[in-house]
Amino acid sequence: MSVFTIEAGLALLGLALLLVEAFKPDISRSTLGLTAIAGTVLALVLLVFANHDSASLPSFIQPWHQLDTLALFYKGFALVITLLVLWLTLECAPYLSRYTVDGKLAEMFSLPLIVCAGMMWMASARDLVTVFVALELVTVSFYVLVAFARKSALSLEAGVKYLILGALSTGILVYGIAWIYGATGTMSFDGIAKALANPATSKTAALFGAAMLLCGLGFKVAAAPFHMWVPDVYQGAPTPVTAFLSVGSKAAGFVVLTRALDAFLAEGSIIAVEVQSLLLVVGSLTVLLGSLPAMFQTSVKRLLAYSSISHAGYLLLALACRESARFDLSSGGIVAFYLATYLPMTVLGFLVLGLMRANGLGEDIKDFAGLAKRNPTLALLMTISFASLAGLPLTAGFIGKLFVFLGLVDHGYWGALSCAVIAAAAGFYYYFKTVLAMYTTEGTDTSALTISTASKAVAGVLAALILILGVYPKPLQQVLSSDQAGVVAK
Amino acid sequence: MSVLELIIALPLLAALAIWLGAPARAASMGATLINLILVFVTTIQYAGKTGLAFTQSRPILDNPSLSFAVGADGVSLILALLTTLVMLAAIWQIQDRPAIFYISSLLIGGGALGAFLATDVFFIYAFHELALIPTFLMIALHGRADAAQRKAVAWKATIYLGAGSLVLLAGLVWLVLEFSGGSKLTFDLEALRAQAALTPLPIAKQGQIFFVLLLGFGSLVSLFPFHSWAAPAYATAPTPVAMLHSGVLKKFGLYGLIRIAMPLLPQGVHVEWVQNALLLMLLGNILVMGLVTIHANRLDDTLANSSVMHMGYIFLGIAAGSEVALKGAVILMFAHGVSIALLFGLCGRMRNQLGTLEYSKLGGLATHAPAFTVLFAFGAFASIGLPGLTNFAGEVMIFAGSFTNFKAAALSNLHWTVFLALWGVVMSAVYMLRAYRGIFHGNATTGLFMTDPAVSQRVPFILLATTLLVTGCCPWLLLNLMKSAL
Amino acid sequence: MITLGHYLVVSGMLFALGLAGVIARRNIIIVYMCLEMMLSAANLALVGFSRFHLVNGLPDYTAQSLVFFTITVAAAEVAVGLAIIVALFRSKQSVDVESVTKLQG
Amino acid sequence: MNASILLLLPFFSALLILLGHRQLKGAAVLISVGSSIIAFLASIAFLGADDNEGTKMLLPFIDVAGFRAGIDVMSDKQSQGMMFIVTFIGMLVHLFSLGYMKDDEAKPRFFGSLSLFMFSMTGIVLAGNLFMMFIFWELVGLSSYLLIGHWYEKASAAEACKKAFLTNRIGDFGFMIGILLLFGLNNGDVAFDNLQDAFVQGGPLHDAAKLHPGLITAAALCIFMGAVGKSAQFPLHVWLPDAMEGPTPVSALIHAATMVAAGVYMIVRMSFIVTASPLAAEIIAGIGCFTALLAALMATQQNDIKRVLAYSTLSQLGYMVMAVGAVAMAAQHGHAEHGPDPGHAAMFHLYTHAFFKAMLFLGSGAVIYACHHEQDIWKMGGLRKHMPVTFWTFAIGTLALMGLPPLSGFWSKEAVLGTAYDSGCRPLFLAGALTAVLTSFYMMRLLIVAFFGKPRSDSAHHATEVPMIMLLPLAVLALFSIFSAFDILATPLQAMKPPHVEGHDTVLFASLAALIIGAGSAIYLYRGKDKDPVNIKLFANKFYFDEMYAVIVRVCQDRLAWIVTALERVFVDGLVARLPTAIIARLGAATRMLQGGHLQGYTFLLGGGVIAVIYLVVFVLPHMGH
Repeated sequence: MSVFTIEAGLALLGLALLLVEAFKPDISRSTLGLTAIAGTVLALVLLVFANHDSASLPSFIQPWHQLDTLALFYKGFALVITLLVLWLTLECAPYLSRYTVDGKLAEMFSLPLIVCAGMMWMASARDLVTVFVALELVTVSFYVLVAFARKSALSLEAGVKYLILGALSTGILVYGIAWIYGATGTMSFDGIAKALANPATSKTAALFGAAMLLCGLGFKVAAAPFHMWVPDVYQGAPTPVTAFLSVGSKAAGFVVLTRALDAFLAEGSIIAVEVQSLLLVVGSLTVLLGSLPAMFQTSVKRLLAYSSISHAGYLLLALACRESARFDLSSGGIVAFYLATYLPMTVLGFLVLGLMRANGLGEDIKDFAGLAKRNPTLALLMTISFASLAGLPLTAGFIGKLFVFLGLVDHGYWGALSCAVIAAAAGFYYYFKTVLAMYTTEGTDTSALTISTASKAVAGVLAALILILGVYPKPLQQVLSSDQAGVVAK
Repeated sequence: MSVLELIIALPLLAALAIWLGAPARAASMGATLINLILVFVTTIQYAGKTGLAFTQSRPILDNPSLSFAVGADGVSLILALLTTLVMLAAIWQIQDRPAIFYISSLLIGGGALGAFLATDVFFIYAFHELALIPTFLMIALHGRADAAQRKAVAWKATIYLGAGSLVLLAGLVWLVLEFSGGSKLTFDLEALRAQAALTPLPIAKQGQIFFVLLLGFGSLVSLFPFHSWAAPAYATAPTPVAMLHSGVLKKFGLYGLIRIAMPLLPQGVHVEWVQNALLLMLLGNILVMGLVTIHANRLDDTLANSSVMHMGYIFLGIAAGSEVALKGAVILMFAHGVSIALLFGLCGRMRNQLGTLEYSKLGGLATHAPAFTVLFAFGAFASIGLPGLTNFAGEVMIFAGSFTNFKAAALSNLHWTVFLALWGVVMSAVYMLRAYRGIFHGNATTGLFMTDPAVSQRVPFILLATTLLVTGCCPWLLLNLMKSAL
Repeated sequence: MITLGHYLVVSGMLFALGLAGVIARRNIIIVYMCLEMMLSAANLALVGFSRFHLVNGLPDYTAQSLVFFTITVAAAEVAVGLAIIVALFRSKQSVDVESVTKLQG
Repeated sequence: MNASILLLLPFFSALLILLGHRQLKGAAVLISVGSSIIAFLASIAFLGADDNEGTKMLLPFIDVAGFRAGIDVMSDKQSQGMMFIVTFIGMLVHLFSLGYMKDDEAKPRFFGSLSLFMFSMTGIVLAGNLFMMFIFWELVGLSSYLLIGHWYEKASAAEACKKAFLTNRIGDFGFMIGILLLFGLNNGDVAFDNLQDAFVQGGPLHDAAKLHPGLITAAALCIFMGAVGKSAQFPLHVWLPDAMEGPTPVSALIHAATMVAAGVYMIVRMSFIVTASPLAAEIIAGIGCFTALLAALMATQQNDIKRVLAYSTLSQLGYMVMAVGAVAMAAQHGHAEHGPDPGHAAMFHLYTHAFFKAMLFLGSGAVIYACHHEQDIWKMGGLRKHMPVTFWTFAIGTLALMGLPPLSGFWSKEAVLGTAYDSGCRPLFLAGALTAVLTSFYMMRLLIVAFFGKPRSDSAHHATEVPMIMLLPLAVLALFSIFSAFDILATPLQAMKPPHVEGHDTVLFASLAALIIGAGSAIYLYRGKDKDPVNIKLFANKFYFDEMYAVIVRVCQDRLAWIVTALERVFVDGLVARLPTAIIARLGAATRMLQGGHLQGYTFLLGGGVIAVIYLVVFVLPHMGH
């Protein structure tokens, strides 16, 4: 079975679920949800056993689709995050449905499948057309998801902001693609790399196109100064969607960025120096603009949004450190590694947030007051998540940061390094502010919180993953470096 | 499986067990006692050996190669001994406190043990951080001051130490990259050492890296001017945390300098500008903080500031960089750890009983609490550097070690610093005796009333005081563990 | 003779106009229209580049295929976008950009 | 073997008693007294030990490559003689204390501290190298602290013990610097005999003295600073009078006979370095002489019986120090050699002084005990009749101190004045002679006021002779005060009696004249007086040294500490901690302003960002010339 079939099947399942809900409105949401989850699980299983050879793809698709380690990794990644989001949606369904039209949630289960298919395509994209189409599939679906809780003014506002800014970024992206095409005469990454190695190619046009393209992609991954949408949208969107945006959408953006940069920074590229410098500047700016405002946040959800920006900054800095001579992983591999560690910690954070919402609590830091008394398990989970986000050693988050630091020092990017250090120090402050609130301040309400066993199990797995990856990251590294195409490993 | 792994794991497992519902006091006391015995036996087994022993390595990442590697030599065993001793005392003296006191003490101690016994730079660093978190939490949660103030104190410590450890991380990363030769990145200390011996770095570069490491490690040890977190943190921290952090965990930075920076960058500290900078900073510790300590009028302030001040002497040993001075620094680390833990333990007890530590409100306690007084005297005179207690041996070795290379018979900055540092010894006598006079001497009827602790509650302090006396009278017991050159 | 330059200038002007509109206009519908204009600018550039990039004497159609996709995507965006804007109007009775400023800081 | 008994017996006794005195109760006293007697017997055996045994290692203490600070026992004439003085007087004081401290509640603690003192003092005497000397140097400081502060509930005692410890610490500060300098110069070897060897032609210190005379002088003066602290020389003399707050037996043992003499003992041990540096020798002689004169002047106007004796001790210690410096000066000027060892005169005076001064203190203790802890001599009087034995012993001590021939003090004082005469420095000799006049004066004054005339208070009226256990030590010491300078005692006791030098008629005449003038004027002035006919405020107030030092401490320490603390809070904390955090916080607040929630603002920033990026990438970066 080819991987492409799985993706197509997933999209079809999404469509089917939409139709089912449309024609059979009384179908219960747990049926829908569980079907979607089952579909994702099945896709995941199939992905593992599918033929991982590019040659197995249908021949008409092969020029646009590739199956390298990176692609397969991101496909799996997309499936896992979709699975978690679906499950979180199911968990949050009771209170989410209060904010939707007629209390329906069908799209919340079907659209993620389509988004997932889009992300999986994106991971395999070999040219800018595919990138654009897949990216838009994801983005447009997200417009709907973000604004889904229409009765909530915040969700609607988030939807509008995401819509306008997202569309703006799309415009910039396409314009950039146009100029890259104009400069290089091709849409495929391989071709672009080849054309850029040719000194005859117009450097200015290529730089212009690349800059626009990177701005468009920068928007998707929340790079400064294109990050302004992130706090507002993350805060307003329903929690599962925020988690999806924060992990899935960002990962998708980064896989594209990795591919594009592999082309722009390929051996002999005429624009390599400029692009790399741009990445450094943008990355440094992003860690700072993510971390500094985060110190003053009172809403945990918004805080996580800023944290997400800051992490995007670290990822950009990792990408900026090309040819990081001495690790097994290329910068793309490091980004993939970082994202793999970023997934459990972020999802765990949003999971706890969602569970709190499900228990009728708010999302402000003050709502976390006294949590350790009310539910020690929840508090511990949140602590693990935040410790990892802050990048404390023995958690997964530290290894990712360590790679970034290694790369920056190796290249002697001291300015970027100091920005990263300042941001990480500020990170200690805002993450622990929340943790401290959970343990110190007595909440007004001290009644115990109950959470379902299944939630506990999922959260426990995520927490265990954080800790295990923190002390034993080798398996993940092996996955990322057992590469055939030579893209990930050097 | 190495016995060291067991030593590291035991406290952490005990903490986990308590969290899952095991009886806190029994579990933590049991684990700590067993650990003390284990460390003691291991130390005895090590006696006479040189180099690393009890090694074990489990790779966790390939390239950059990280591994959970443990191993012990004299220096790490001395510090492990210190850790387990202070842990036992700190846990023993906890009375009627919630389980989190035990858990945090176990975590701090376990983290410190991990940091001292690991031989992979990654884990050395990681275990230290593990131990820091409960420290912050405990200051913020159960500190002495009112909620706002103790939180402010905890924040200050968190940000300072957080920033410091990030600088440190940058320095360590730099170090690893410089020594990893081109092909394979490794964090293994032994491999790095081998590489450093094979191809030493250019001296100027050694100086630069050393300086970054000095800033990183230094701010963890409250090196002037990166010290202002320490005094309030110790004055505010709950007793076991103050004992463990000031006594044990703070030694990590010094351990790191001796264990990582000095062997890999042997010329680093001798680069002129680095040494001058270090000398200036440590003079700040000794003279400025000495005067600040003299100004203190509460016991907890005095102890907290004195603990910052005394770090200057250990840094002096590092600045001197000679064999004798470095070994002296290790001895002084041990000595200071035991003495300050003893003092903080007693100070905590006084605060519980009396409610205040201001000298103006105290006096004449020697009459009511003679045993307590004797125990306190051990700590106080140890920190004054009285011969017969361990601190003296360390200090005198550091001073002498600064003069072992007096070849040109010319006084360098180092030597002048030693003279000024010696004046610091006078200052520490001033404030310690002032404290002793204020609390224990004087008319017994004017001060607040306090009795001796029950015999069972004296045990932890007796343990520490005995350690000071035994290793103070027989410092060769510790020195014999450090037969190999540092 | 109309060269690639002419197309690109027009496309650039369109793009700049669109961007200016997005930044300056307060009515969300008009903002949305400006966004569509930016996409059109990109399309014009694509077609222009495609027309002047001859492969074997023929224009390169890869870029033009992207134009079709862009048009489709724009349509989809408009469908979703208008739905959201309508929902906004329903709840706020306004489509002014200043009606959505609750999320901030 | 002997040495280990001498060293370890009091150590274990002290440890046992100090840590377990409440469990031991009465047994503590027995242990302490018993150990002091055994130590005395051991020291007699030690006296007979071979002179040339040299240095022997007892324990390695610290022994790493490049640094050795072992417990090394030095066995020579000087240590053997000193050991006898220490253990002998120590034993007598232990016995005396049995009576004197009979009713004290904290008797076990007292005896424990005494044992600790015996241990530490033994260590100083036996020390074979400078580091060991320093170790025990500090430990005597501790025992002195504990003993002065024995009655710590009394504020004055608590302050006095602190003062004593801190003043000594200042001296030790210099001492340690001196040790380190020698350690560095002599390549890490600070054993006394090796140091001395290093001064011979070709030795490292000999070379250093040629190449860096300043360093050798500095080392000598720094070493001497230790002696200044311990032997209470000017300007660190202020602690000794205050130390009289301790029980009187302690004053006799520690603050008269032995510990304060340790400074002299040490500087005699190191006299070779004094000889090597002319400047140091002059300064040492000068300070000794100055202290002697200053203290004698102060003593003339004191009314507390113990304080008179304390200033007298200061004065006599000044004599000893002067003698060391003077001999060195004489040697440098090529004058007559005073035997092979330049320290003989000082050690000899130390030896005789120990007996009669201990006796005087114990005598004053007996008086105080009898007068119910009255110490003001103007409230005594007529004690001669009430306490005849005490009176006679006290009188013998006084006369010995005044230097009446043929009592022991005469011989040693003459030797000291002889060195001053030989030094070639006339003022030194004149000041020494003047001190001798004053000594006779104030001692005679003390004797007359306290023991003659009528009782001037009830307590003096009802005073009775003290018990036998206290009289016995007095009597024994009185015998020694008389006879110790004679060869019959001095030779077996290894006293370093300098050979008699002919042709010192001036010295002989001066000391006799001083005796007559001093005693005569005191008798003339004080016979039958009820209150002091002389009133010199400057002397009575000890030249206002205490007040001066209080100001110095207040300004240079407390005020400075206050200023530094404020600066540390404001600048260090401000610059290193508060300013960066404030900047980052301000930045955070500023960046947060970007996030105003206005869609137009966002689009503007986004558009602006794109333009900025393009400008940067297309127009800036390519021209930066990487």
